[in-house]
Formats: sequence, structure tokens, C-alpha cells
Amino acid sequence: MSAILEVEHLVTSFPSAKRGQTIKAVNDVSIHLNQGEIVGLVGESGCGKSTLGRSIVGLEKPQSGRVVFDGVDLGSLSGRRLREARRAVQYVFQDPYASLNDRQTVGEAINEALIIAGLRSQTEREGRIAELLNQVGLATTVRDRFTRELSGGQRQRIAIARSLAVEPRVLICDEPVSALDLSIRAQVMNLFLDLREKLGVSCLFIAHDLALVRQAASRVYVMYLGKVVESGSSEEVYRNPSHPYTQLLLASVPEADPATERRRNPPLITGEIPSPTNPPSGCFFRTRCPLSVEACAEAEPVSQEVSSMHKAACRFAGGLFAKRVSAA
Amino acid sequence: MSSEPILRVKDLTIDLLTAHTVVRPVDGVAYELSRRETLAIVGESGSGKTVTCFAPLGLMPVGVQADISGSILFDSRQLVGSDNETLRSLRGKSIGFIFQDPMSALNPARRVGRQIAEVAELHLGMTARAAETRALELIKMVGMSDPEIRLKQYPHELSGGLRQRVMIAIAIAAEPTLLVADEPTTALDVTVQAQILRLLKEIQSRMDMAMILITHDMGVVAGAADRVMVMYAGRHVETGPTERVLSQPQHPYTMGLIDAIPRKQDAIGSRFRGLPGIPPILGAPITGCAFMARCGYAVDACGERRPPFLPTAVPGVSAACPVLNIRAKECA
Amino acid sequence: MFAFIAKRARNAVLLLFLASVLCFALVVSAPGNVAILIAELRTPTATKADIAKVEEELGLNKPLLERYGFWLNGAIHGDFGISYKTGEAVGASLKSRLAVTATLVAGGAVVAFLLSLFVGFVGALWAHRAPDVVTRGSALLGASTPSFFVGALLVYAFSVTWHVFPTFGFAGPVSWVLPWLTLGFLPAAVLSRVVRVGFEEAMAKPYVLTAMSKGLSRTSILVRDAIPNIAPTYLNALGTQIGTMVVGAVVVEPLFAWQGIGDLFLTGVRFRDFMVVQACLLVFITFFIILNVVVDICITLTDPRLRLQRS
Amino acid sequence: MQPVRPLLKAIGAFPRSAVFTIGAFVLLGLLAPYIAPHDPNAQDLLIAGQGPTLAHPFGVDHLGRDTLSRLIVAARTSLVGVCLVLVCAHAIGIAIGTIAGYRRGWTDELLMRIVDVGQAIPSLIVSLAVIGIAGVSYWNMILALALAWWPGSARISRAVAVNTMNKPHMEALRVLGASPVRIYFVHLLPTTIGAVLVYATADAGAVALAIATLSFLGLGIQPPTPEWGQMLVDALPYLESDPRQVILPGLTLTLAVIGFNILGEAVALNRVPKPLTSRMLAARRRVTAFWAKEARP
Repeated sequence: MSAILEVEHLVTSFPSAKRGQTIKAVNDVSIHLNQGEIVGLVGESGCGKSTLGRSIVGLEKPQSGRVVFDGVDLGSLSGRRLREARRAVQYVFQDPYASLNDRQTVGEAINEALIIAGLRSQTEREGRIAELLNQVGLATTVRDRFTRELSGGQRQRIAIARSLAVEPRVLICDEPVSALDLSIRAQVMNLFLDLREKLGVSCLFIAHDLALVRQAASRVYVMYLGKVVESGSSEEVYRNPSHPYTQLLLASVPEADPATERRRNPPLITGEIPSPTNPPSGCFFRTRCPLSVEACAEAEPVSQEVSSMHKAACRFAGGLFAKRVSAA
Repeated sequence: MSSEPILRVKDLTIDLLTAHTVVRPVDGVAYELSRRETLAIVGESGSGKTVTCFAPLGLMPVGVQADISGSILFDSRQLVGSDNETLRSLRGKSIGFIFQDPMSALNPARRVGRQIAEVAELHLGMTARAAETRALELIKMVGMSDPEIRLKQYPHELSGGLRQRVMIAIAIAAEPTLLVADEPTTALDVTVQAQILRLLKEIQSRMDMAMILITHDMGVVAGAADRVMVMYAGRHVETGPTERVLSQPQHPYTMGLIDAIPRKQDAIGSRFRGLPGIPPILGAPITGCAFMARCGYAVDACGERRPPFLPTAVPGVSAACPVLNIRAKECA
Repeated sequence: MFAFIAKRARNAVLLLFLASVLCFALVVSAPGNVAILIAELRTPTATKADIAKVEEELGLNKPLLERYGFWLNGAIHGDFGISYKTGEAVGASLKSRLAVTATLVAGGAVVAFLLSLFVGFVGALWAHRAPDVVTRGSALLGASTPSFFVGALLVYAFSVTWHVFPTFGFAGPVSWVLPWLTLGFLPAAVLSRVVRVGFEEAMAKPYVLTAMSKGLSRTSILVRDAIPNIAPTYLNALGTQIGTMVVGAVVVEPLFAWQGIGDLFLTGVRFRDFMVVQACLLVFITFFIILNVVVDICITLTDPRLRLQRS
Repeated sequence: MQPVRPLLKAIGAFPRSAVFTIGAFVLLGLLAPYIAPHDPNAQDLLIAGQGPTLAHPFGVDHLGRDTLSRLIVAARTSLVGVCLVLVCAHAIGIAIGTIAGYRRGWTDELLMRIVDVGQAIPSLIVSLAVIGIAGVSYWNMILALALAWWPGSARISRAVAVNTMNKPHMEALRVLGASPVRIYFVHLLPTTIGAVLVYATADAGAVALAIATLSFLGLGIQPPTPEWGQMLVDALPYLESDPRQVILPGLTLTLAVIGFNILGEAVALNRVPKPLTSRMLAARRRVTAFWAKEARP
């Protein structure tokens, strides 16, 4: 499998509310996405997962690092050529009520995307609109409805159809179901699975819902305070979390089964995410980590290989971890 | 839980009138809550779970008029039809409230200490200085570090979890007998959510409070609630002890909702389970069962009249489902 | 906080400098040759020699930068040159008229402040009931009535019909009442709407629901929760309105025959007396810049979020 | 079409009283020459200062000119002036505001600093200064007021533009690879113009007041063209003998402005929910009563 999208050492920062300070929302992150793969990106709010997604599609301007699509460094392009290259990577927004223009009908919204994609003939566009609506599981009769008349689930499908109009190869999905009703989330999630199967589209699935990501993604990245702390196949990471943050994060999720939930006594993470304006020295997680030692404050942890493809940025990851836990 | 329930709601119907529309988000809801008990009200957005608890106490934003009928007995006092002053004297003193988003729920221009202390001033008749001491005590009680400094801070200087702790301190300042928590952890991160839930349980048992926990998260329900009431389209469709409802759901909607939660056993890359169709749009009350259009078990009888709320085969669990009722009748 | 004030003061000085350049440039770039204008004012049949003489007198034949330096140096020391029209020293007339305008604007500001708070609070306390409808209606009317019309009506009612106050002149507090009311009326109406709209907005915020859940009464919520939130907006609007009142002096002073700076400015504008226009502009703009800094500091003090950002 | 639609929609939501007064003002201005009963400049010294008669229902002024006709024709003077000022000011303001909001970065910083300075100085001072330098004439007045008004328009346009650019549906267009020309001209500019049009209408009252004030000071509309402020100042010396000639133009001006101010208040409170009126409540309760009846059988 070859990587279709590679992100290398990406840094994106914002000016802070306090003057003269900056927030490194994404701090030296490298990830990749293979052809036809669904990859999860999880973390709590403020960990930089959305900023990473927005930086990839050019909605934020990264300070440094590279975004390579299909072997082409997007940083080396500009103007029209950049727009055309970027088109292959589309973005699905969290809020389907805001991502569509209220004043457009469904047909107009998709039609505009087709015009942007360079489809000149009106009849061809008409046919393509019907095809796209079909692809996302909507009847072609919705074409003349205004988007504001539709439900959240329908709107999200239309937003996806519009993205598909430019024939993307990668979808960056930023919390695509968290604004939707519980009972219809599965419908939209299954749509992503279908799209991958039928069109071979790869997905970067950004979410805070760990259970959702586990089921959908074959690989997963865990972010904390702008950095990737753990990565690996979903199987591995969920079964054998090797960064203390991942462990505590997974342990914090309550389970819907009262019997296990009552018995469960999750180790609580103390405190909250420190301000990204002024992150702790060394390991960013050490202020909340039950395992932290003095050395953690001195140097940034190096990514340790737990098993092949499974990495964690903690000095205790892998073999050392078990020792430390039993000692504690 | 043998004693007289602290809250007894019967046939509660609420119509919300606004400048543009009129909706009925609560349609004949009934439930009871005993002292020291936690009831979780579960439902999707628009199921009426928040309005059920807030409108009867006069907590509606400007521009929304709530017409309420039915009966709500709180501590053997009838709330429906009570005048504003009576309701106001209950709020804060006997019933504390926690809101979903602690950022917007706190006043950005006032110090958190003052926002807590004024409750003590109002309901416990304390002087400003005594109330300040009380606020300090409360801040310690909700587990905030550096309490003296926190008192003097403004909401925007605190993180989301700390803000929610302030909100809790405000709600319990006058030691109410009932705490209504509206999605108290939804706006928070999962690691902080666990801390806040634990704090709520702790305070509840320390202060001997009853609690209504409004949520959409079955995980939260499983961990925190004694009993659960599931709402759909403004109606209660199933109630019962948490462990029974969650493990043996009776109503098809509850079944679907619980089934839709991804499980550890699900294979990676497998399809997601969910409910077909979309929730009904609020408006006029629905004849027949509101869930009928999305229900796999529906029969013709479902559409005829509103299904009565009856005990099911599982002890302590009641549900409003015609199919279940028919089946129960056949068994009998 | 001190760093913030220092920074604002530094910016203000910079702005003052820019304003002085602007004032100077305005007159330099004015259409028509100033020298010809003045020469013709003196003798309608001005010859080339007359014009040259005027140029020599006013230093108009010197390079621009030198003229600016000369003018600025004079302005700092209170010398704004000689009026083309009257031949008086502009600096001296400004000094003698300052007290009149200050009295007018200060009185008008107090009227606007008190009236607007009273009207705004009455409206908020009895929101959407009779007192609110009445105060809102009056505020609407007030904000739509030009000050010269207000002045005319007041004069007609109180001087012509009832003989309570003198029609014009600057002679003791009794003669000040009508000009103060005239000047303060429109700003009061505008500000009372700021108060009323501010309350309306604040009372629709989610934190009001929290306050209600505490069992506070509507009046306590207005006082405790709403006021701290609308104070910064009100102060900002008050600053703007005080600025507008300085300009209002241009209308009100001639109406009541007060010899203030507004009256001087108006005469200057009418007769294109550039030295006077230039001097008055500089005085006005200096006042606005100082006013802005003061308002900014007040807002920062009342808004905790800004305070955090700026400290 | 796109910018007009939100305006029409907004007009539908305006308070009736505002729509009525503004509509009357605009109609009066448009039709003035056809409905004025007399030539507004025809003098008749014989009847100067006369009270209301059948021929002159509002009387005549000190030169014997028909007051009603002058009031009506003055509406056109005011309307044309207001429109000219607003068009000039908003053309500059919207151009600068949308460019700042679209480009952001240093362009935005620079343009907004200029706007800041422009806004810090009260508009009348700016206009007076311009007239003081450029001299008294109709076009100088328009220019002076436009110069005083554009910073406000630029500030609002920029806010709207920034807000629009940050909307996910605009971001979606950028991700789709829409060209800057499409984003700016097809989406950003029409949306901004639509939103600013409403503000411009609400602001028209302030411009009308400014024109009248300048004319009152003798620096705006020059005689014999009838204008309310100038009619008032003309009649001021006769305040004691004939107050009607002072009060009528003042009142007409106030009436014209009040419609715009009602609108301005409605715009400011647009997003703030208000308690329901009893009429509304009754209408909604009829619906719920119908529900109850329906549910019974």
C-alpha cells in the first residue's frame, strides 16, 4: 500500500488572545493516509485535531512542514494549480446546518461544485447531480428543495455529495456525525464505509467519540496538545494502549452496560489540558500523568515502537511500561 | 425508597408558543422521583427532555411562552398553575439547576465568587461577608484548587471543567433537595466528564439530594442513574430501573437506541447499527405511536391511538408500545 | 495596566502628530490661491504686487516643510496665526472662547448622562409595559429631532411664551439651561436607546437563565447581571456622544448667540478663514483623541475580558 | 437579484410604522413636482406671513411662498441628497470593507487603522472641515458627507465580510477549489451588499439630519431651493410672530427621520427575542385549542 496523503512535520500556530503570544495548535505532526483507508484521529477539544485537518485542505496556513498529495508537495504549487491539486482532498464539516448556503437549493449547491470542477455542459451536470444524490442515498426529488428545509442527516449527505462532485480521493471528515441525532448517526457512518468501498475514497476521520472511530478506522492517531502521542492499528491501540494518555482516555469513556460500568473504577486523570500557549516542558502530558518522573520534564519523549506500526511517544511505552506500572 | 416521592409528575403537557411557531415538546409525560434517587431522562435532541424539567419552574428564555397542563407535585406542593413568586422562591433554594454549557451559563462580567455567594445571600439570609465564606467553602467542596484565588477570577479565566464546578457550586449553594442537571458533561471532554460525574454523585450522597440527570449518553446513564426514563417525540416511552432498561430494553425505540451504541465486540470496519428514518419534526401532537414510522414491529393498531403506558414483563419496567401491550395481553 | 495606558498615550501622541499634518495639508491643498483670496479681501482690486506682499507677509513663498515646522511650533505655543477675516490673533480668540464651549459641552454631557440613564432604566424596569412604551417613544422622537429644531421649540416655549429663560446670551446659570437642554437632548435620546437595547440584549443571554435558576428577581438580575455587561458599551457610546456634542456646539452656540469655539469655527467655515478653520480643527481633533484614550481606559477597566487581554 | 432578495425579505419583517413613514417619504420625494399645489419659489409679498387659507393650507412664509409646496419639494431635495451621499459612501465603504475582509492580514490592518481614524472624528466635523476648505456648494456638501460616512460603512462591510468568509459554506467553496473571482464576486460581494443595504436604509435618517443641519448653518442646500433645515433658519427671525413657519419644516423633518430610526432600532434588536404580544399569544393558543379538540375523539 502506498501513501496517498502524507503530512510531514506540520506546525500550525495562531496568535493568542494575549498579545505577542502564539498557540501552537499543531506542533510537529507527521501522519499518512493510504489509498482506500479510513484512519481515525482522536483527541479532546483543543488538541489540534481539527486544525490539523484544516491545515491539510488549506483552510489554515501552516508555519512549516509539508503536505504531500500523491507524491506532489502542495507547498510547491500556487494559484490555480494549487486549487486544482487540492481539489482531490475534500473536507466534510461538523455542522451540516452551516456548511451549506441557506439560499441555495440542493441542485444549485451541487451544480456550483460541478462548475468549479470544470464540467461545462449543463446536461452533463444535470445527469451528474442525479448520480451524486443517488450515491449518498437521497432521492433525486430533493434537488429543488432549499437546503434549509432538510434535516441534519439529509444536509450532511448533501454536503458529502457536493464534495464528491469534484471527484476527491481523500475526505477529511471533521466530526461529521457529532451534530446529528443519535439515531441517525449510524446511517451517515455507513455512508462513509460505502463510499470507501465503491469509490475507493480514503478518509481521515476526526472525532472525539472513541467508540465510533474504533469501529470505522483501521488505523488511529491519538493527539494531545498539538502532538501525536500514539499511533497504530485500531486493533492494537484499543487493545493495548501504550501511552498513559491513551490508556486514561479509553478508561474514561463510560460504558452503556450498568453492570460493568458500576464495577469499573476508572483511574481518573487529574486536572485538565494545560494552556497550549504555555505547554509544559519535556513531555506535554507529564502534568497529568500518573507515571511521570523527573526526567519527563527534561526532554521531549522519543516515539517508541511498541510493535510494528504501533508507536507511542512515552519513555515508558513498550516493555518499560509494564515494569513501571507494577512498580507503582 | 419507600417514602413519599419528592416529585410526582402526572400527565404533564407543555406547549411552547413563540413568535413564529407553536410546538408541543412535552406530551402527557408522567414520572416519579424519590428522595436521594437519581433519575436519568434520556432522549435525542428535540425529544422534550429539557423542557420537561425547565418549563414548569418558569425557566424559559425570553420570547418563549410555555403553556403547561397536568400536575407536578414537588414536596406535596402543586407547581402547575403556581404564580411566578412561588416558583421563584423554590428555584435555587429547593431546586438547584446545572446547565449544559458552563461558558454561556456564567456571567462573563462578574467574579465567580460573587456569582456563588449571592445564592447564599438570597436563600440563607447571609450577610455579604458570610456568603463570601460560604462561597469559599463551596469552591473547596467542588474540588477546586487554590480556592481563594478562584473566588476572585472571572469565568473566562477558568477551563471548561472548572467552570462546570463553579456551576455546581452555585446549584448546591442553598442545599436544595432536588438537583436538575441538564447534560452536565456534554460540553466537556471525556476525561473531565468522568471527574464531574464522580463529583456529582459524591455531592448528591453527601447532601442527600434527589437528582434528575438529563442526558443523551447511555454511558452516563449506566454509571450515574438509579432509574431511567426514555423520551421520544415529547412522550415517555419507557421507564424502569437502569440496569433492567439498559440490559433488557422493551420498547423498540429503546432497543434501537441501545443497539446503536458501538460495542467492543464489533469488528473493525463492520457496519454501524442504527435506526432507519428520521425523528419526527415537532409540531402538532401525533396520533398513535410516534415511533411507528421507524419501527420494525409496527402493526396497524399502532396508528390508531396513543399507546397506553403499561407495565411490561420485566418487573419495574413500563413501556408505551401497542405491540408489547398486545403481546402482554396474549400472555395473560 | 500601566503598560496599556502608556501605550495608548504613545499612540495618542502619534495620532496628534498625524492630525496636525492633516490639518496643515488641508489648508495647503485648498483650492484657490490663499494669497489672492486675502489680497482681494483687503482691496477688491488687488494687483500682483499686493498678492506678492501678502505671500511675503504670511511666509507662503517658503518651502512646505519649513512652513509646517513654523506653524506647528506656533500651535504648540498657542499661536495659530492671524485670522484672514478679522485680523485678530486666532490663539487669543480660542483662549477667550474656551470657557463658553466647555460650559456648554459639560452641561450638555451631564444632561445626556442623567436623562439617558433615567429613561433607559425606566424602560428596562417596566419592559414592554406602559412606561417602557412611553420612554421608548420619546427616545425615538428625541433621536429624530435635530438640535436646531429642539432649540427653536425650547426658545418658543420657555422664552417667547412663558418668559422663564432668556432667549440668548451667556449670563449666569439661568441662561445656560436652554442651551444645555438643546445640546443634551438628542444625545440623551440616543444614549437611552443604547441603555434600553443593551438591557434587552443582556436579558436574552443564557446567564440570565442561570440567574433565574438561583431564584433572583428580575430587578436583581437587571442590577447585578445586566449592568456589568452593558457598562462598556454604554461608556463607549457616551464617549462618541460627547464627541458629537462638541460638534453640536457649532449649531447651538450661534442659536443662542454664545461666543464659543463652535461659533468661531462656523464663522471660519463660512468665510473660508483658513487660519481659523485650521486652528479649530486642531483643537477639536486633540480633544477627540484625548477623549478616545480616556474612554478606552474606562472600557478596559469595566470589561474584565479586555482587562485580561490588555494587562 | 441576490442582494435585493434579502432586502425585500427584511422589509417584510420591518415594523409597519417604519415601512409606512419611509414609504411616504420616498413617494413624496419621487412625486414632489407633480403633487405640489404651487410653484415653491413663487413669491407674493402681498400675502406674506398669512395664516392658513384654502389656497395655502399651511400658510405662506415671509416672502409669500406657499409653505405646503415648499415642504413637499424639500422632500425631494432631501431624498436625492440622502441617496447620493449613501451611494457614494457605501460604494467606497463596501469596496474597502470587503477587500479588507477578504484579504485579511496586513491589508486589513492598514485599511482598518485608516477607518479607525475616520470614525474617531465625528462626521459633522469632517463635513464642516471639507466645506470650510472646499467652499459652499451642493456637490461639496455631498462629497463632504460621503467622506464623513464611508468609514462607518467600511467597518460594517468588513464585519459582514469577515463573518461570511468564516462561514463553513464559504470555506467549503474554498476547499472545492473555487477561484477567488467566484468567491469574491459571486458570493462575498452580493452577500455583503445585501446585509449593508439594510444598515444603509436605517442610516438614511442620520444623513437627512446632517443635510438639514448643514443647510441650517447655511453651508448645504442654498436658497432658493427649498430644504427643511434652511426653511427653518429662514423663518427663525419671525419665531415670535409666526412660529408655524418654524415648526412645520422641523416637524416634517422629524417625521421623515423617525421612520428610519424605528427601522434602526428594529435592526439593532433583530436577533433579540421579545416577549409575545397578547395578539400573538391568542393566535398560538387557537392552534393548541384545535389540537386538544382533534385529540379528543
